[in-house]
Amino acid sequence: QTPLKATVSHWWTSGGESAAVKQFADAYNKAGGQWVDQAIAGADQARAITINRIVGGNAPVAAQFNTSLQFRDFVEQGLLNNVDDVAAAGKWEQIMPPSILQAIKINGHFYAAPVDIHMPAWFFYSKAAYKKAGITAEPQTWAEFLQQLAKLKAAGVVPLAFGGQVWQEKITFDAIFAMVGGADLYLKVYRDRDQQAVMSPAFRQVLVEFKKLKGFVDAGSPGRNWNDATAMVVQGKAGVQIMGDWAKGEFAAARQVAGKDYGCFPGFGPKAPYIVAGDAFVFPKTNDANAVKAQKLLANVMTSPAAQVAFAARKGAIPIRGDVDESQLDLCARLGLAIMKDKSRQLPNTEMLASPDTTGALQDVLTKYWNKNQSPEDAQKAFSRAIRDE
Amino acid sequence: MDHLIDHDRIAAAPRPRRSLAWTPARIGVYAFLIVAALFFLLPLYVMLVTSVKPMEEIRLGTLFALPHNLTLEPWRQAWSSACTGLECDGIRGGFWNSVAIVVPSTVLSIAIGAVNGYALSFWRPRGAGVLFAVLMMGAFIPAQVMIYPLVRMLAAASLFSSLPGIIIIHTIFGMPVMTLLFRNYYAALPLELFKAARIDGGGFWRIFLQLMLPMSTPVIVVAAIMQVTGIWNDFLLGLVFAGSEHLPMTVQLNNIINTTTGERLYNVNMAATILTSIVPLALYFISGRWFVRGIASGAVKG
Amino acid sequence: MSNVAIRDLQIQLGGNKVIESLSLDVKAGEFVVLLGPSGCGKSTLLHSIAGLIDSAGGQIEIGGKDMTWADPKDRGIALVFQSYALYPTMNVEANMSFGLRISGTPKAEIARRVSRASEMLQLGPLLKRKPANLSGGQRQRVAIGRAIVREAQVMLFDEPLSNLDAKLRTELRRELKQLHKQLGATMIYVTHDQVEAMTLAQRMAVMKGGVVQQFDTPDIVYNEPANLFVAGFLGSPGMNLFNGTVERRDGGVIFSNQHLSVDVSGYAFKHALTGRQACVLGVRPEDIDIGAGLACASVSLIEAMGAQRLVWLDFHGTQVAALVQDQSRIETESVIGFSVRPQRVSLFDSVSELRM
Amino acid sequence: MSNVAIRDLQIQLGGNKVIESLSLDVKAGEFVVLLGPSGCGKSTLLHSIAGLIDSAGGQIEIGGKDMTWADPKDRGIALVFQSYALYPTMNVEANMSFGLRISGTPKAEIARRVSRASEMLQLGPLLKRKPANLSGGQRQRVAIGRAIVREAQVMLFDEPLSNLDAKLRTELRRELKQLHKQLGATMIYVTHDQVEAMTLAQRMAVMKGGVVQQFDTPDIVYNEPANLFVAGFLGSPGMNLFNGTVERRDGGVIFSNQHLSVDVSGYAFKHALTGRQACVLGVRPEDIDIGAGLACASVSLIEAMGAQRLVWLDFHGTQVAALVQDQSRIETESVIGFSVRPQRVSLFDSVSELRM
Amino acid sequence: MTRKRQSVSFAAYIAMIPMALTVLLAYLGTMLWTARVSVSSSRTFPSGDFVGASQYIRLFNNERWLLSLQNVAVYGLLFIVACLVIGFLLAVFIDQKVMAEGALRTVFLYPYAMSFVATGLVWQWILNPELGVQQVLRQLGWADAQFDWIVDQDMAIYTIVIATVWQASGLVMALMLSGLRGVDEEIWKAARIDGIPRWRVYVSIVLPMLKPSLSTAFVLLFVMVVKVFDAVVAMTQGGPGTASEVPAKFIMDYLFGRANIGLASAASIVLLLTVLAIVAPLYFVRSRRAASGA
Ligand SMILES: Nc1ncnc2c1ncn2[C@@H]1O[C@H](COP(=O)(O)OP(=O)(O)OP(=O)(O)O)[C@@H](O)[C@H]1O
Ligand SMILES: Nc1ncnc2c1ncn2[C@@H]1O[C@H](COP(=O)(O)OP(=O)(O)OP(=O)(O)O)[C@@H](O)[C@H]1O
Ligand SMILES: [Mg+2]
Ligand SMILES: [Mg+2]
Repeated sequence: QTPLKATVSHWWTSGGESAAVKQFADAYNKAGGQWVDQAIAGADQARAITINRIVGGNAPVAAQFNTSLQFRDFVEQGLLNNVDDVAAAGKWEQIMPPSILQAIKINGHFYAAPVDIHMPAWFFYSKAAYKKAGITAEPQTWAEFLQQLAKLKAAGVVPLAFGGQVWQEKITFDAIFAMVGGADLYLKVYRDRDQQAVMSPAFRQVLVEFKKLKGFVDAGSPGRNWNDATAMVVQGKAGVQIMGDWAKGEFAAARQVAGKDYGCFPGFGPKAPYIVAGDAFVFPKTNDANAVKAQKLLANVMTSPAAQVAFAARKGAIPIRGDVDESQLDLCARLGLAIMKDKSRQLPNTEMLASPDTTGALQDVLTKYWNKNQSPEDAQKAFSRAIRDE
Repeated sequence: MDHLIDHDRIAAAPRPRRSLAWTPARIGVYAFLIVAALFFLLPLYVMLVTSVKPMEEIRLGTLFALPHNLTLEPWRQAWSSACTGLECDGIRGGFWNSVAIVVPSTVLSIAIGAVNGYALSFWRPRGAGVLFAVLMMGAFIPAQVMIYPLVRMLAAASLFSSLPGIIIIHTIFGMPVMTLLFRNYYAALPLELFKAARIDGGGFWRIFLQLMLPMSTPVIVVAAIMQVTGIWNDFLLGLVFAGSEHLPMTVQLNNIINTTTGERLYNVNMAATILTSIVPLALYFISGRWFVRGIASGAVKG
Repeated sequence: MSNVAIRDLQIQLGGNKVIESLSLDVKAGEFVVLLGPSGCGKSTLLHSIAGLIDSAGGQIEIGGKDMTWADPKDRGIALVFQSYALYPTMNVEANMSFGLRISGTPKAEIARRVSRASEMLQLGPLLKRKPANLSGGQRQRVAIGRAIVREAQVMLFDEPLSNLDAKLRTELRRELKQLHKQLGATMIYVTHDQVEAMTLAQRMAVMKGGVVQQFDTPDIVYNEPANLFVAGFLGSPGMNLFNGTVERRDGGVIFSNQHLSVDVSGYAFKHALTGRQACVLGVRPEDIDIGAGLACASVSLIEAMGAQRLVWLDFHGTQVAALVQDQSRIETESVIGFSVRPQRVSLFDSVSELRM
Repeated sequence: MSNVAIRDLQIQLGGNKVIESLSLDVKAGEFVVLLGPSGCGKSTLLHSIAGLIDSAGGQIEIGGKDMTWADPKDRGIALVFQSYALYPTMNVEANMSFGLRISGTPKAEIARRVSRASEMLQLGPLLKRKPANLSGGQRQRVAIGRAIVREAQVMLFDEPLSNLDAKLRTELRRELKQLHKQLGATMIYVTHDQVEAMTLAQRMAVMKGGVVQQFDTPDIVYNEPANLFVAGFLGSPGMNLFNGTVERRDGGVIFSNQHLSVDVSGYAFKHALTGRQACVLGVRPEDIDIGAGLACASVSLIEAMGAQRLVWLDFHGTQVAALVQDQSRIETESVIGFSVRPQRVSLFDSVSELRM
Repeated sequence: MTRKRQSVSFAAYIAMIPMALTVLLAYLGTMLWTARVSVSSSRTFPSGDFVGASQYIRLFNNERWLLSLQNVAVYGLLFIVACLVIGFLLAVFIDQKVMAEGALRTVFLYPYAMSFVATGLVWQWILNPELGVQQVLRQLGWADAQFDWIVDQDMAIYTIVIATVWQASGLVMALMLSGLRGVDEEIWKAARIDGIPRWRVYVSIVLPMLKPSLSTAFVLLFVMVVKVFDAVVAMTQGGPGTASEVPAKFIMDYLFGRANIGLASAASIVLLLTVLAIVAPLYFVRSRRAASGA
C-alpha cells in the first residue's frame, strides 16, 4: 500500500518552528502517511500562494491559516473539504475551547483542524531589570503596572520594550483593551460592532490608558522588530514586553529560563482575560480519494494529544486540548493551559471576530492614534467608522 | 629666460601618459568615488560584520563593531543547514533550480526585448506604437495584481507549475522594460547604418542578428544585469508559477529571513543574503569588459 | 542593365520640401553624373532611388518596373554613402562581403569579388581592420568597395572620391570607368569634381534647389549651358558674365555694353533675334585672350595652378578670370589688354536667364 | 601668430607606427598645405598638433613653447575635423558658438563672429537646424565655421572643402586666403585638391607613410620634385616617367633609352654628373607637345576636361599622358608624334629615387 | 501624414507576435480584469457582481490611501531626481579612465543585487537612533548628534529615499555608462579643441546625447516608484504610524492580508490612471516634437 501523500503548506520556517512542525510530520508518517512539506515564510505570502495554487489547480492537501475568519471566503466559494467525521470522532466540540470552535465551525461543518493556541498578549519581564528598579512582585492592576513602568524608567531602563509596527501596536492595544475595558466591552466592540460601546466613555478611557504607554517606550521603537524588542528584555535593557508566547523562543535561544531569568504573566490578577489566537489547517477541495483520506488522517493526527503537546512545546504555544501531558511544557505554557480551563477568561482575538479587512482598518486607526497627536475622541470616531465599514 | 622655462616645462611634463597625472581634478574624481564607495559599502560592511558574529553579540546592538568572537558558523548554517520548514538544508537546495529558471528567462526576455526594440526603432510596423504604449502602461501595474489572472491563463494552457510556465512569466514581466531599453538604445544609433544594411539586402533578421546585435553589447550587459538580478532575486513569481519541483533558491532565502513569529537569526540571514547575491555580483564583475567604448565611431560623419 | 526613370518625384524631409517635382530619365547602362551646389538634393535623390527615403509623390521606375514602393534590396541597386555608413563592428572584409553573404553568394565567388575590389582600391593590408582604425580616405574606399562587390544593375555613388588624393582619384576614376564598361551597369554618380564629372559622364545633370537645370552630354553642358546658373556653376571659376544688349547692326550681330563690344554674328540663336534685347554674355576663362585686345583691365591676382595660371582682371569693377596657358610674364597691378573669343560665347536672356 | 615646430614626432595608433619620426617647421603666420596619399598620417599629424593624440616621442612646439603635453585648449588652435565631429544635439548656431560661450566671449562679439562665419559659409538659413538635417556639404561648412569663429593662433584644416561644389570651393578658398591675411594666423591645411594646394600654400609638405618627402613652395615642389614619389604624386595625372641613362655626350648632356632621347644639357644637376648613370626622366603632361616630334605613339584614350583634353599615348607599352590645350583634331587609335620639352624635365637617380 | 511605407517586412510583423500576445493577453487582459474586479464586491476571490463605484468611493474615503498617494509623490520626486543625478555622476566619474573601474562599478551596483528583505533591515539598524549612525556619532563625543529620521513622522519617508537611492542608482549608473560608451570619440576631441571644460561637455553635449538612456532610466525609476514596496516593508512597515505608507503597500495589504481584491483592484486602477495622467502629456509632447522634426 502506498503511503498517503500529503502536501502541507505552512509558514513555519524558523528553526524552532521547523522542530515543531516536524512533530506533526513524524506523527503523520508514522500513521502511514507521507508528509510533503511546503514551507513558505510570511503568513500573507503563504496564504496568497495557497489561493493561487488552488486557482491554478495545484492545491496542497492541507494549508495553514490562522484560526480566524481568514478562510471564510474559501468556504463560501466551496473550495474546502470539511472534516466533520474526524471532528465527530475526536469529539472536538467537547475538548476544544469555544472561541476556536467558533472559528472553524461554519454552517455546521468543521472546515479546519486547529493545531495550536497562541496567546498574543503575554507580559514578559526581565527579572534583572525589575531587580534594578527595585520591583519585587508582578503587578496586579493596570495602575500598579503603570507605577512599575515609572519605576523602571527612573532606574534608567527602557520601561516597555516596544516594536512600533502596526501589528505589535494592535496586540498591545488589545491587551490593554481587555485589561482596562474588560471582556464585555471588548466583545461588544469587536464582536457586536456596537457603535454605542465604541463611543462610550469607557472605550475612550481605554484609548487614553493605551496612549499612556507612549511615555514608557524609547525613541528607537518605531519599526522595531518584535524580537529586537525581546532582545532588550533578554539583556535587561528593557523591563517589560507585551508579546505573544512565541517570544519565549528568543529567551530560550539566549538560554534564559522562564521563572528564573524572566517572568511571564498573561494579565493583571487572577481573573484577567486571556486572549486566544492560533493556527489551523484547512483542506482544499479535491476529488482524489487518496487525498481526501490524507486530509482526514492529517486532521486526526494533528489534533491528537501526543502530537499536540510535542508540537506546542516546541512552538511555544499551548495545545488545543487540555487532556495532554503538561510536563513537557514550560512554566508560561502550563500557566496558560491552566487558565484555558476557565472558559470565562477566554477572549477570542480580533481576527476571529472581524474580517481581515476590518482588522486591517482597525490597525490603521490605532497606528495613527498611537503615532500622531490625535485626540481620543477623534480616534473613537475613526474606530467606529472602521468597525462599521464592511 | 624662455629657454629655461622651456626646460622646466619639459622636465615637469609627466612623460608617459598625461591622462593619469595627479591633477587636482583627478584627485577630486577619486575623492568623490571613494566617498561614494564608502557610502555604498556601509550596509555591506554591517551585513558582513553581522554575519560573522554570534547572536549574543548581535543582541548587544553594537552594529558597527567588529566581532569579538568571529564565527563562520552562520555562513555554514546559511549554506547548508538553515531550516525552512521541515528541511534544514540551507539555501543551497534551490541553486540549480534558480539557474534553470534564470538562464532561459534572461535569454528569452532579452531576445524578445531586443527584437521588439529593434522593430520599433527601425521598422515601425503598423500598430506597433500602440502596442508599445499599452505595454509600457502595463509596467506600472503592480505584479501582484496580475498574478491571479495569469494563474488562470497558464492553468488553461496547462503551463501552470512548470518550468516553461515560470520562464514565460518572467518574459512577460520583463518585456516592457527590456523593450524600452532596446528601443531607446537603437534610436540613438545612426539611421544610415540601417539604410546601408537594407541596401546590402539585409532582411529583418539578418540586420538584427549580424549588425544590430553586435553593436548592442553595452545595452545587453545592462539588460542582463537587470534581468539576471530581477529574476534571480524574485521569489514570489517563482513560488506561484514554478511548481514545487522548481522552486528557486530565493524561496529558501525568504523562508530563512522572513519568519514572522519564529526566532530570527540575523547572522544567518545576512550570510544567506550575501550568498544568494553571489551570482548577480559575479555577473556585475564579469560584465565590465563588455562595456566597450565608441560604438558609433567611424560609422557616420555627423 | 536597368534604366532608371524618375517622374515628378517629390520629397519632403523634416518639413522641408527638398525635391519639388523632379524628372530624370537615365538609360540602361548609362553613366550619369549629378552636379549641383551643396544642399541641392543630390543625396536625397540617390537615397530615394535606393528606396531609403519615402517619396511624397511621383514615381521611380527601375529596369522598366515601377519601384516607387519596392524594398531597397529588390531594386537591384548598390549605393556608396556620402557618410560611408560602415558597419562599426565588422572589419573591412566583413563590411564588404556582408551583402554577398546575405544573398547566399558562394564563398569562392565572394572571395573573388572582395579580393578584386580590395586590389582595385588598395585595401589589401587593411582587410582585417575595423572602420574606427582607418583614415578618412580608407573609410571611403571601403564604402566604395562595399558597393562594387554587389555588382548591381544600378550603382549609385555619392561623392565617392572626395577624400582621396589626386593620384588615387585618377586611378579610381579610371577603374570605375572600366568597371562600368565591364559590368554594363547603370551608374548615377554625384561629384563636385568637375574633372571627374567631365571625364566620367556620358550625360550629366545639373541640379539646383531640387530641380534639374540641364541634362545633357558634358560637352554640351559645358559649352552651351542652358541657363545662367549652369553657366556660372560649371567650370572653376565659372563663365565670366557681362551684362549688356545684343542687336543686329551693320549686317552682323553685336553684343555691347559701356565698356565692351563683341561681334557675335556667328552665334547660333535658338530663336531669331528681334530688335535690341537686354542680355548677358558669358565666356569661359580659357576663352579670354590676354595681352592684346580692345578692352583694358588691371591684373588684380594671379593664381598659379601648376600647368597654368588663373589671372584675375579688374574690369571696371567686375572681376574677370582668364586662364593663361603660356609662361609669359604677367604682373599684378599692371594694366593689360584682353579680348573675348567671339565664337565661344554664350548669350542669356536677362529676364528668363535662359540661353538665347 | 604662433609658429609650429615639430621635432622627431613619433605616433603609434592601435599598435601601428603611423608616424615614425617627423619634423616640420611652420613659421608664424605661414600657410602650409599637407599633401599625401590616403592613410599616410595627415589627420594623425593634425590631431597630434592639436593635442588629441598622445605622441610616443618627439616634441611639439607652438608659439615658441613646448606644447607636447599641453591640453588642446591651451594650445591656441582650431581644428576642422575630416569627419566633421559636430555636436549632434546642438543646432548650427550653437555648434559654432559653443566654444566662445564657454570661454566667456561677450555676446555681441559672439554674434559678430558667428554671423560673419555664417555669411562667409552661406549658412544663414540653416542656423537653427541640427546636423542630422543637413547635407554632407552643409555639415562640412558648419565644421569650418566652428573653427573659424575661434580665431585661433593656429588653425588646422583637415580636408575642409572636400564635400563642396567647385563654385563654393573656389569662393571659400578665396575667403580662407582672405581670413589668413586678416587674422595672420598660422594655418596648416590638408587637402587632396591640387589646385587648392597650389593656390593656398605658401609652402607645402608632401608626406608618405608618415614621412615628409618634400617641404617647399608649391612652385618648387611642382616643378622640381625632390624624389620620384613626389613627381608621381603631384599633378593629375603625375609626371610621365621614362627609365633610361644620362651621360655627357657630344658636349651636352643626353638622356636616352631604347626609344627616346632628350637633350638635357640645360638641366641644373645638384651634383656634377659623372659618367653614365641610370636614371628616370620625368616630364609633366603639359610639357609634352603633341603633333610633331621624333617619338611616335598611338593614341589610346582622350579625356575631355572642359578647357583642355588629356591624351593618353601608348608609347611602347607605357602610358604617356599629354595635356592638349588647343582644339585640334586628335583621334583615338591614330599614331601621332610627340616631343618632350627638355627645359622642363626632372631627372631622378634610379636607385635612391632622389632628384639628381 | 505622408503615405506609410508599404514594404515593412513581413518578418517585422512576425517578430511582433510575442509582444502582441503579451500585450493583449497579459497586460490588456489583466488591466481589463482588474477594472472589472474593481467594480465588484470581490473579497478573497473575484466575484461577478456589480457594485458600481462603491470601491472607489471607499478608497477615496480612506485616509491611508490619500496619504499613500501624497507620500509616493514626494518620494518619487526625490528618488528619481537623486537617482538620476547620482547615477549620472557616478557614471561620469567612472568614465574618467579611473583605476579599478571594474571594482568600483561593482561596488555601486551591488546593492541592486541584494534582496531588500535583508538590506532593508540593515538600513533600519543604521538609521535607528539607538543603534546606528546617531549612536556612533554620540559615542564619538558629538553628544547632541541628531539623526532619527526613521522614527520621525515627518522624515521617515526620506529614509526610504536614501535606502532606495542607494539600491537603484547603481543601475542608473550602468545605463548611463552604456550610453556614454556609445558617444563618438571624435565628439570628445572636438570639445577638447573648443576648450570646453569636461563637466560642461557632459552637461551640454553628452547629456543631451544620452537622452535615450536618460528616458529609459527615468521610466525605470518611475516604475520603481510606483511599485515601491519592499523597502518600505523592510524598513518602516509604513510607519511610524502611517507616515511612510505607499500605494503599492496599500494594494498589497488589501490584496492578500486584508483579502479585499475589489478595493485593491480599484486602487490599482486609480494608480494606473494617475501614472497615465503624468506620463501621457510627456509622451504627447515628445512625439509632437519628434514629428515636427526640430
Ligand atoms: N585608431 C587607429 N588605430 C590603428 N590605426 C589607425 C587608427 N587611426 C588611423 N590609423 C591608421 O593610421 C594611418 C594614418 O591615418 P590618418 O587618418 O592620419 O590618415 P590620413 O593621412 O588622414 O588619410 P586620409 O587622407 O585618408 O584621411 C592609416 O593607415 C590608418 O589606417
Ligand atoms: N533629415 C532632414 N531633415 C530636414 N532637412 C534635410 C534633411 N536631410 C537633408 N535636408 C535638407 O535637404 C536638402 C538636400 O539635402 P541633400 O543631402 O540631398 O543635399 P546634397 O545635394 O547631397 O548636398 P551635399 O552636396 O552638401 O551633400 C539640404 O538643404 C538639407 O539641409
Ligand atoms: Mg550629399
Ligand atoms: Mg585624414
